[in-house]
Amino acid sequence: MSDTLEFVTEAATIPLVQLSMQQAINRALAEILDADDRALVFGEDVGVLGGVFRVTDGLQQRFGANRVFDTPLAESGILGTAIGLAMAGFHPIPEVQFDGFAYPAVNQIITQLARMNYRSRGRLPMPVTLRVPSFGGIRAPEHHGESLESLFAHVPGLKVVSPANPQQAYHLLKHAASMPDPVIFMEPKARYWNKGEVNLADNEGSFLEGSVIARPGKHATLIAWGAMVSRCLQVAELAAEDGIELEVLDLRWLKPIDEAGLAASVSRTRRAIVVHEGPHTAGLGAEVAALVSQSCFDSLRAPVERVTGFDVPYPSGDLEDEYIPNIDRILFGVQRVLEYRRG
Amino acid sequence: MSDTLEFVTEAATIPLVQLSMQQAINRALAEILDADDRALVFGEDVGVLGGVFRVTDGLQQRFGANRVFDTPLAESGILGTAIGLAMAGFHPIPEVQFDGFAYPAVNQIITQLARMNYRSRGRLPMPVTLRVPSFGGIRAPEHHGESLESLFAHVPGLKVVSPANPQQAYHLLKHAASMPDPVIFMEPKARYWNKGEVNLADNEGSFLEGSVIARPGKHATLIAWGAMVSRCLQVAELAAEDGIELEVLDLRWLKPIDEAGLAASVSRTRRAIVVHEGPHTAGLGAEVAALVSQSCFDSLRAPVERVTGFDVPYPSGDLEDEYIPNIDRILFGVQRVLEYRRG
Amino acid sequence: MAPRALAATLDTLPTGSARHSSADAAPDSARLLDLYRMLSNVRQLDTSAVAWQRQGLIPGYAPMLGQEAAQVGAGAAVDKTSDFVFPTYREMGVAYAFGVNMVEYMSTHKAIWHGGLYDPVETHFAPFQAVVGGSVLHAVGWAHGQTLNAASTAGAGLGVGLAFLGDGASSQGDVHEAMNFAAILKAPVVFFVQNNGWAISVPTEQQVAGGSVAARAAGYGMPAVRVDGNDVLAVLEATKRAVAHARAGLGPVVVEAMTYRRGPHSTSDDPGRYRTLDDEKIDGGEDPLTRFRSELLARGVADAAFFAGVDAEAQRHADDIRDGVVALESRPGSEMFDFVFQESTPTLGAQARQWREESEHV
Amino acid sequence: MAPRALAATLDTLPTGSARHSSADAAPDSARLLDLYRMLSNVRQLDTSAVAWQRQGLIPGYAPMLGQEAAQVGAGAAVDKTSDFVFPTYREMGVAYAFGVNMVEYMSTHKAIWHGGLYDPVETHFAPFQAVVGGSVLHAVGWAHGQTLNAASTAGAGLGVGLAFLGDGASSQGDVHEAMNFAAILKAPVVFFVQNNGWAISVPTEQQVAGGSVAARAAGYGMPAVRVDGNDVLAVLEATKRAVAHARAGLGPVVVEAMTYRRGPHSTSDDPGRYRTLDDEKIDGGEDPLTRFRSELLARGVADAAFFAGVDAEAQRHADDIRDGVVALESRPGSEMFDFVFQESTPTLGAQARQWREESEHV
Ligand SMILES: Cc1ncc(C[n+]2csc(CCOP(=O)(O)OP(=O)(O)O)c2C)c(N)n1
Ligand SMILES: Cc1ncc(C[n+]2csc(CCOP(=O)(O)OP(=O)(O)O)c2C)c(N)n1
Ligand SMILES: [Mg+2]
Ligand SMILES: [Mg+2]
Repeated sequence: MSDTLEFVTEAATIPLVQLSMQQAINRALAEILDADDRALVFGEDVGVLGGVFRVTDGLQQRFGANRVFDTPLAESGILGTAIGLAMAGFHPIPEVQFDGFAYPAVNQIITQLARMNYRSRGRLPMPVTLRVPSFGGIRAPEHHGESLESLFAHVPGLKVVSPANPQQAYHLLKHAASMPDPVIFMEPKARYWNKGEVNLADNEGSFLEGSVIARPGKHATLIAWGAMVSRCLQVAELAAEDGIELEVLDLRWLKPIDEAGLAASVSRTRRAIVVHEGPHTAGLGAEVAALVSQSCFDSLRAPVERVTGFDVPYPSGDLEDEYIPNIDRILFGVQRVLEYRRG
Repeated sequence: MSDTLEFVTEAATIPLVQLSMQQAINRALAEILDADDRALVFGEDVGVLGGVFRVTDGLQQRFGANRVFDTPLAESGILGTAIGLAMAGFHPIPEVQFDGFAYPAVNQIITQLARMNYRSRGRLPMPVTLRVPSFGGIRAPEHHGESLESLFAHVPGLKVVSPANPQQAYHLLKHAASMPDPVIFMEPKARYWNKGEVNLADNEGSFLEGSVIARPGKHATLIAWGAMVSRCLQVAELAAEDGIELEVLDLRWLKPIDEAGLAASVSRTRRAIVVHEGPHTAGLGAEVAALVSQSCFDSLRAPVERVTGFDVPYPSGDLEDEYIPNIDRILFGVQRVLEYRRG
Repeated sequence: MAPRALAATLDTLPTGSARHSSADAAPDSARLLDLYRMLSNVRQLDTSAVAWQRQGLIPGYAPMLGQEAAQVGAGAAVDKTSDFVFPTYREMGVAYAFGVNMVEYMSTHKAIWHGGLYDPVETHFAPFQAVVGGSVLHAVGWAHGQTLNAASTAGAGLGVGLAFLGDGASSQGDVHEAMNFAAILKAPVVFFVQNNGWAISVPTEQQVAGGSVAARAAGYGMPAVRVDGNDVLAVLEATKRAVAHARAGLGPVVVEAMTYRRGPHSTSDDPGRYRTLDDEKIDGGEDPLTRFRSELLARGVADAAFFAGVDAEAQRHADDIRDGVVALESRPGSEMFDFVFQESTPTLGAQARQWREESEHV
Repeated sequence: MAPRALAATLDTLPTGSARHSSADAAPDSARLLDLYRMLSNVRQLDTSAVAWQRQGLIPGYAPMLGQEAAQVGAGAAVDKTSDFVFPTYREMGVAYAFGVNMVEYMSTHKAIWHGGLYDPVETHFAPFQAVVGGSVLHAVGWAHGQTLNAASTAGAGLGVGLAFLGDGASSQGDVHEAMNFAAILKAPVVFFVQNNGWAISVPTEQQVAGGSVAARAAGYGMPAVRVDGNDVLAVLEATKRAVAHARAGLGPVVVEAMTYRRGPHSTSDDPGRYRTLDDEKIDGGEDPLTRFRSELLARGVADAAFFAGVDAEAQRHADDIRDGVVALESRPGSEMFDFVFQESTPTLGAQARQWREESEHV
């Protein structure tokens, strides 16, 4: 199901606007609230303030305090309330203010949100889209730079997606909010302020599923999501100067993972490096590496490399750039797969 | 660091007793409380009742209600209190009653227990051993059959271990309780009542680290932990009748993972199947498969197989045997690695 | 020590604060007899379920012996069409009083389906909940949904969420968050606490600091009623008043029914390890059914013959349910995959196919 | 609306319940002047830190403007040698009053080390805590540890855990669990709530159902004091009494200091989006420093010259701290790996080696 970005810009005479990811999400939320009167947006400081990142800016003024409201400061309460609202036929779009503050809600997410449809034999669907400003890179206090994708992806009953640019943020959020199942929407907060072209025209479903090739190449595939996609694109630029053509695959959906898209790319390039911010051990990179090692067993010319955060707590701002995969570390990973020779 | 079980029985003139895992853990706890007056055992129903599995039976009577006590029914409270007690110089050995009820404590475990040593630059160590009756197989109600190892193994600052038999349960718990870092001790509740030989004599440290070869073989390596080890041994028995010699590697330490032990075994057998109860996607099997696919890239003759629980909520008793890897499904996995031919 | 049920009561719920025809009317004799019928059936079914476990028909069960008055009283106080019940794992008596199909209810105890086979949407009875305190927040969210709906519809009284929890559950952070959210949102929810003295082996005194969950309500600016949970009429009346209060849009209420878990925590529990038979006699007080029988005799609305007849009928009813439970078959393994999502995924589809090939050999 | 600090007070803490020499003695004039010195230094340092952020010296800061009296009063009421403070991210004033090295304290705001560079064991001041409500349970566990220690040692009064939390934090489940655990364990802990009217943009009225965290204490059978948090002497006295109560083994106490967050939530916040300057004027009431100055003048223990001298001294002190903060260097990246465990692992060791090779090219 893998698609190239060209696909987007190909189509002519469609409304293109420049938006930051924060603006794109804000716009998508407004359109969702406008189109679906069962949709509700709530969380800490999402109302009057418009969110600490202003992602919900203006929504309460426009849709009223019944549709967009502030809750008390309790994440488990936010998720548990969202579940009850879904049982009452609403389409909650709650926010937890930062990745690290999803942990207090983990019990409600895993034992309740992800299982209610199953427990009720499909009678109590959970059309809940949980927005989580995620990942690091903004020199914030502790617990403001976490990557929870492998925790969420392991939970049966959840779907997980992370946009890499404003175009995807806009369309994937609208798509997620239209789904009858719970979706964890991981917003790369470090990219909130980067502008990009957004094609407001609806894209057919296929565009919304699976992974996309952010940059085609033939010597190796860089697999990434969230904020790491743009970093991998930088790396590809640099490598190109040395004649190394790296393909950049934006995984987008962290559950379900686009196994076919991964296999298609890596069986062509025969080398893969997966890049993520989260800790190495049992990170989502392990799942990606395991899938690729299996599906491309015959074509792989080198072990799949994982360039990731270390198995350490997300550090303070000063050490952030040492923790998050930087261009050097990714290039070392590329070098390892390119120079690998069977012993 | 991989060791064979023969090692245990080799040494002569050492006290051998027959104990169930539940008895072995109870005995280890008693010895820990006896030897270390800073050790405390607490949780829900661990006192007067002696635990719903009787694992703490008799400990309160023997060591008093100051050392062994019941808490109110709140897992986050249990872990948060354990952290404070550790800050006060105690060695807490709390219990959460069942795997699925560790979720309410996840915030305290991830943001506090696992990070306090780091946050305090080593000044506030967390010598906390959290006992979690784990995994499925006992036809229990919902949330009583969960496998949280991949969640825990992903958390920087935690160590995770799971014993496969009474001998290991006894020694690994005493070892874990002696460590200055937080250890999640996952007890395979389905094995509580199986008796086995326990060598009470102290073993040198090396025995307590890394993985062990539960059964040597040469055609493929079955990698497992907890209750799946004995099932893999059954599979190896059956396969042996057809002349297929399967090595069974008991991983034991789920963090840190014995990468050297895995590589040593699989580079010999050149084929590997990892077996676990937890859901497939982003399960610990993905990490094991990724590690082996990398370390044994040249020697592997087939993709690493993962025979695991499905990406579904742990089902009700009637469907348990459909969910947990059973002998048939493991044999199918063995067949796939043995019959694999490069295309 | 005195019977727990007679513990000092507390009532901060303004009387007549809400007009509630149904609640004003004292139950007529037909209603009284009906209540006894429910009590008798619940008692019979509960006792039978314990026997089924001993016979190996079901792997386990959580008896509600002694809590019949609390559960029947609460269940009889709510409206099946407008309200919604959020049970724990021990609300068999509420399910019965609420009209849930008891064979479908018992299916969870036969290890057939965790949530039970009954339809929560049709019955307005949420799936069986095994996480202590796990569904209390759902009741608040559902109830707030009724407020939001009312904003658009005519104010014909709000649907009320009835959240069940135990004394042990009151220790969970989620219950605090639920009470605070409910009070802030003025959600039409009633927190119905069965304070049965025990959380498995831990007595309420070691569980609930301050001694009363109802007493916590004041801290949230919520009214509360603490009632003799073994007096079915008292429970019915208190719950009706609480529901009327919530229905009128006046916000959440805590009802704490003081009762006693006369049986083991579950069929795998051994209370002898943490309490004596004397404790049980003293703390348990008089059997709620005996009490209601005396009450009906005193009021002269029923006689021994009536009780005998109803009890015999209840026995037959329990036997019918047993037949139904015996007849219940396991669900096909394919349902493991069918209900994970409304819209399945390629990965899950592939797993389902592999399961079929390897386990069903098709 | 009246200044929040003057909100109706509540006091259920038995007076003289615990013999506490220190608390009985009203502060003498030397002590009073010392309190002003602390207030002035804290105000100066807080204002400076905001400036440092504007100047780009530190990436962010959480001002405590307006909470000086609450924090200095609380910090001055505990014993550095026997007690232990569990702060949030806004307790700069407590840290100062408690004698924490302020350069090491400020290091967290310079993004050098999340927990701060000060030694929590030496200072009895727990690491900087960014999880709202995250450390309240730790205070309970630590305090219970003091009870367990006392069981073995002579009863020379218990060490007391002082847990800091805000009005917003009171909504967290962990805070409820902490209060219940503390009351059940009779732990020597004081829950010191700074009710400053806001949790970022959410006012207390939309946060704390019932309106008062102190009022929740009764539900746990705990005494509580609600005090004018902008009156340093009132806070000092209330906290001393609470600490004495806990120290005497009589169990936990809630102190709710009614104050006002006069500044933004943090240097990246814009209060203009959710409250007006008029709100701030009315709700904030009189500046706690101005109030204490008038008090000292009225008592005739200080004069304008004294205040001028102390304030100038505080300015110099803040400048010295600024020099120290400027001089603070980043920690080496290797420390990412050094403090994960007391005993590192082979996997982590290998990652550290690879980091060194790839990032330090050694
Ligand atoms: C979150 C959680 N922790 C622990 C358990 C195990 N457990 C099941 S019931 C129970 C006691 C519950 O006591 P209470 O709330 O008083 O309800 P009761 O059993 O008395 O009806 C415990 C500890 C659980 N099911 N969920
Ligand atoms: C668990 C958690 N959720 C959310 C946040 C984000 N956050 C940081 S401070 C804050 C408001 C806290 O308000 P309060 O407890 O009153 O303390 P104050 O900031 O007023 O001192 C929020 C929502 C957090 N740090 N931790
Ligand atoms: Mg109970
Ligand atoms: Mg506040």
